[in-house]
Amino acid sequence: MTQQKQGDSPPPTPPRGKDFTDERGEETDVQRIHMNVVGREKEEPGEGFEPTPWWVWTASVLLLFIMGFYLGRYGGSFSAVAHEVEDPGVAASGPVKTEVKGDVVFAGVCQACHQASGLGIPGQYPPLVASEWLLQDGETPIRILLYGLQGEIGVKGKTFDNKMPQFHDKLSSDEIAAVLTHVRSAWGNKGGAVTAAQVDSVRKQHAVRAPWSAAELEALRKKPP
Amino acid sequence: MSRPPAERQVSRTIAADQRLSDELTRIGIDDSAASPTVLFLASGVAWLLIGSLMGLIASVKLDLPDWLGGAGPITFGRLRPVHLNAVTYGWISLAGSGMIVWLMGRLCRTHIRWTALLFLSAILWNIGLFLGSALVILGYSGGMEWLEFPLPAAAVIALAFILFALSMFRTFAARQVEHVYVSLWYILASLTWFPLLYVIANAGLYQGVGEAAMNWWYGHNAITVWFTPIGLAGAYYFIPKVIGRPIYSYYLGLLGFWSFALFYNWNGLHHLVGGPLPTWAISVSIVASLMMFVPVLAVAVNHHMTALGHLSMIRYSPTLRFVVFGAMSYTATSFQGSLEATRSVQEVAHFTHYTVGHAHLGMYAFVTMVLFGAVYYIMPRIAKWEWPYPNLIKVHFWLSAAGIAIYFLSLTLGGWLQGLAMNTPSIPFIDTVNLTKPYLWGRAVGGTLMTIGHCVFAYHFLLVIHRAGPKRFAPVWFRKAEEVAAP
Amino acid sequence: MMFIRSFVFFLGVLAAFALGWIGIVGVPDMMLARIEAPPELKRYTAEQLYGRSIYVREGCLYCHSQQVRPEGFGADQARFWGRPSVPADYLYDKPHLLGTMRTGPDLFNIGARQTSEEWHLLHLYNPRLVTKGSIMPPHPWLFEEKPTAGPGEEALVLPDSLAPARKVVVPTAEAKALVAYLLSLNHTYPVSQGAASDDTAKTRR
Amino acid sequence: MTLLPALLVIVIVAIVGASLALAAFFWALRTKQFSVKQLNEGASVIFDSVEHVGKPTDQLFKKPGLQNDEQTSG
Repeated sequence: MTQQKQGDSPPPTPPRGKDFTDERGEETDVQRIHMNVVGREKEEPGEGFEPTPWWVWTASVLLLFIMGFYLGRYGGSFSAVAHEVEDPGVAASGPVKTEVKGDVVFAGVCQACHQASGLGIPGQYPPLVASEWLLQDGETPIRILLYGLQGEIGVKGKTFDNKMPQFHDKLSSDEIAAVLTHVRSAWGNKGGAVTAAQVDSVRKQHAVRAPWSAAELEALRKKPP
Repeated sequence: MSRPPAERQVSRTIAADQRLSDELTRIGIDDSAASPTVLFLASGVAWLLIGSLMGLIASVKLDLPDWLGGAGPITFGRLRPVHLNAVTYGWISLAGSGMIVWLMGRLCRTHIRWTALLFLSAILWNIGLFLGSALVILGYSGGMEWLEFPLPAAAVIALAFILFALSMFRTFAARQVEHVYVSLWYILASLTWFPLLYVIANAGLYQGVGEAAMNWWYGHNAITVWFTPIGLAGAYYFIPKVIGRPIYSYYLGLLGFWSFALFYNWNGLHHLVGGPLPTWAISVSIVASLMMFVPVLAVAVNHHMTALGHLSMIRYSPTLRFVVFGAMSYTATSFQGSLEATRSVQEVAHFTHYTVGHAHLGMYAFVTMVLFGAVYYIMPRIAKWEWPYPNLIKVHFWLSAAGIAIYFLSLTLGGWLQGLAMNTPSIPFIDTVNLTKPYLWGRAVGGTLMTIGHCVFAYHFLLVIHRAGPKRFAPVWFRKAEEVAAP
Repeated sequence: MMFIRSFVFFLGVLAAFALGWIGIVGVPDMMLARIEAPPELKRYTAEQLYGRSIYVREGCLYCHSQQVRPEGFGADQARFWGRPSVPADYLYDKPHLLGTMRTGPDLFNIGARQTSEEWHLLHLYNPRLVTKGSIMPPHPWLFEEKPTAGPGEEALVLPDSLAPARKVVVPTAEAKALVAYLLSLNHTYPVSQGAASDDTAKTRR
Repeated sequence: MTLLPALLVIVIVAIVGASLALAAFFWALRTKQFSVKQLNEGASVIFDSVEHVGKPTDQLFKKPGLQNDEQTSG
């Protein structure tokens, strides 16, 4: 398959240039026709030295200008700062503060454990649907959300033993109020709305603390301070 | 055309001598390149099969996550990097090297020097790939995309590449033509760039976000300095060569090459748009990405104008069919890539399957298709055996073309919808996963078609190597040297 | 003549490469060399580092990013993924795990968002136990099946359909280390990019 | 790296790079690298007297009866 025909010496350089004759040295019709199409290098420029179309140059130069503006616009001030210039238009009009939506907070924060259905995971995470801890009063769920919950807890006759995280530093009072209002009215739940003012008052009641136990919450609920 | 008969007689004899000499030269050059080229191409095809299989399994695992879910070595997170490395450093690099060896002989009009280095390189390369893949499967990944191979494997591959480059530079230095053809510019540039890039990237110079910047500079520059030049070198040679018409404009070739070298090296950080990096650096990369319109336009116009009026030839030429498909995909993927780098598109497309579709448009529809065309052109000339079943080539082409089309469209549409959903906070995250599921099935279907196409291709390739199958009519350029030399 | 041409060619090619390298890797890296770690950013413990290596080993980065984009660019913050991440947050990271895909959610603050070790273990054992519709691969090889849990070990509480017969599923040290790493991903402390931007602030108009 | 030295480095690199590029460009102009002759030879270096301009070199799907040298250009 691989005969080294040439040995070590490089093969001779063939002179460049084309001829348009066939094996017998005759010009074939086809080739004669092609002389007019491709064999015209003696008379006029053909392939290989077409100048670059004018519009390619125009487009390139135009692009260069636009990119200059882009760098000026988004280049930041050549500092090490990330996210320096995102959208000055938005920044000028101030951050667009939209209404906090309870279902959005739920999807982002709670759904991983309590599930989209609100039913939790049997044996793992207690349900929110018809949960006495959620619906009996407004303050207990605020306490749970703010400072977490640890240890055994009975929900709807079943015992759970897991850890509910703290959110006092991760969610604003607005967000806590919105998500509690959402879960207290979703899936057929009939708890009243929770306001940010309520959340703030519970924040004032307790200093930042370790997670509650079920017994502590029960005691607080029965004996309001 | 009216010359005296005597003069015609003389010129006729000189012309005949010239033809004989030219043909002997060409056959001798092809013969000198034959063994290393076959070795590179055959290993490339083997890695193509391995890589496709890995990709297919990984793709189905996204549809059926519990399928083959019981063992670490075959989990998605290990098969996916092996797929990427096998098809890029395996198939494209090895088959591309095979094409480069053969092109080098042709374009320098001299036989290949230091072929022993090429054999050593191909063997080391395969060892490096095998070692790297095995280590990733066993859990020793380097942890950066495109750079998963741990240091021992990367070192072997770097060494293999340097040996390969040495042989190629030696051949280039011994060239018998004064003019360096445009394909050679790309090849020589990539032979210079890639070893530097690969060594710098694997040297572990950076930490934290500096490393992230290096990672994506590398990730995009591997495409810039190695995979794209392979595809472009092939397209610049095979389109004019198959048609029998010089490339349309050499001015455009120059503009295309130097703007490519200037702008493409600055690409990469647009993979981190919105990320924790100095804003100006990301913007510079976006600008460089958009400036890629210039070289892409130059190449697109050049190839289009060359093929213009001769496109009917794709009916007859398997090579042209694949290479034109590849060249058109290059234009498409580059334009898409430039637009994708901008902030407004990236806000939606980033982090989604859209980018995976884009990557496959570049690496498959462009580079891989050009390489298929190159293999179909090169193999008969060095094996002295025609492809035995032309219909298999058609089957391969349509499987590959339909496969990549389904794959690309599914992921582009699915990824875009995924991005829109992800930017709508009221849609729970899991619903952004759920909505992509039908499109991920589409991806698996496309992948299956491509994989079947590769099996057909590999089988046909084996037949040519073994000179099996029915002997077809032998076109003149497949003659052996002895036949030409005989009166 | 031929030599000069080749020389100019290779010089140009090398210059193009070097400029790109310096421009978008070298200069940013030099600029970031001066940033200091926020005081709340802890170095990884040995166990967390071990967990991090398992995160790399199992290829978590191919589906999960660890970076948060700013307001007005995607909905990262509305999804409670945290404040925008800055270079200082990653000072101790090698290899970096910024990621490019969000087939799964961003994990930059997963340790703050999902604090339950129990949840993470269940999720790793089989993601569909806690997230219906998830396409994340299960990782049963990070767990051991035993007749009974040994001292100090805690078996997973599995539904009957998935629990092996007469055996319990106990997390190995690898699973625990991975969860320890995930729980350490908590970047909720405030940052200013002041250290890096001091000179900028002075020179800015 | 503070802002001003970084800017200085970049400006110097840009000036040196740009002047080198310009020098290379004028050298190429002076040595007639863009001449019609150069470009013509460059574009047709992949052809020789056998596989000459005007001759397609890959027609596998063509019927065997046809002559190899026949043109198929449309």
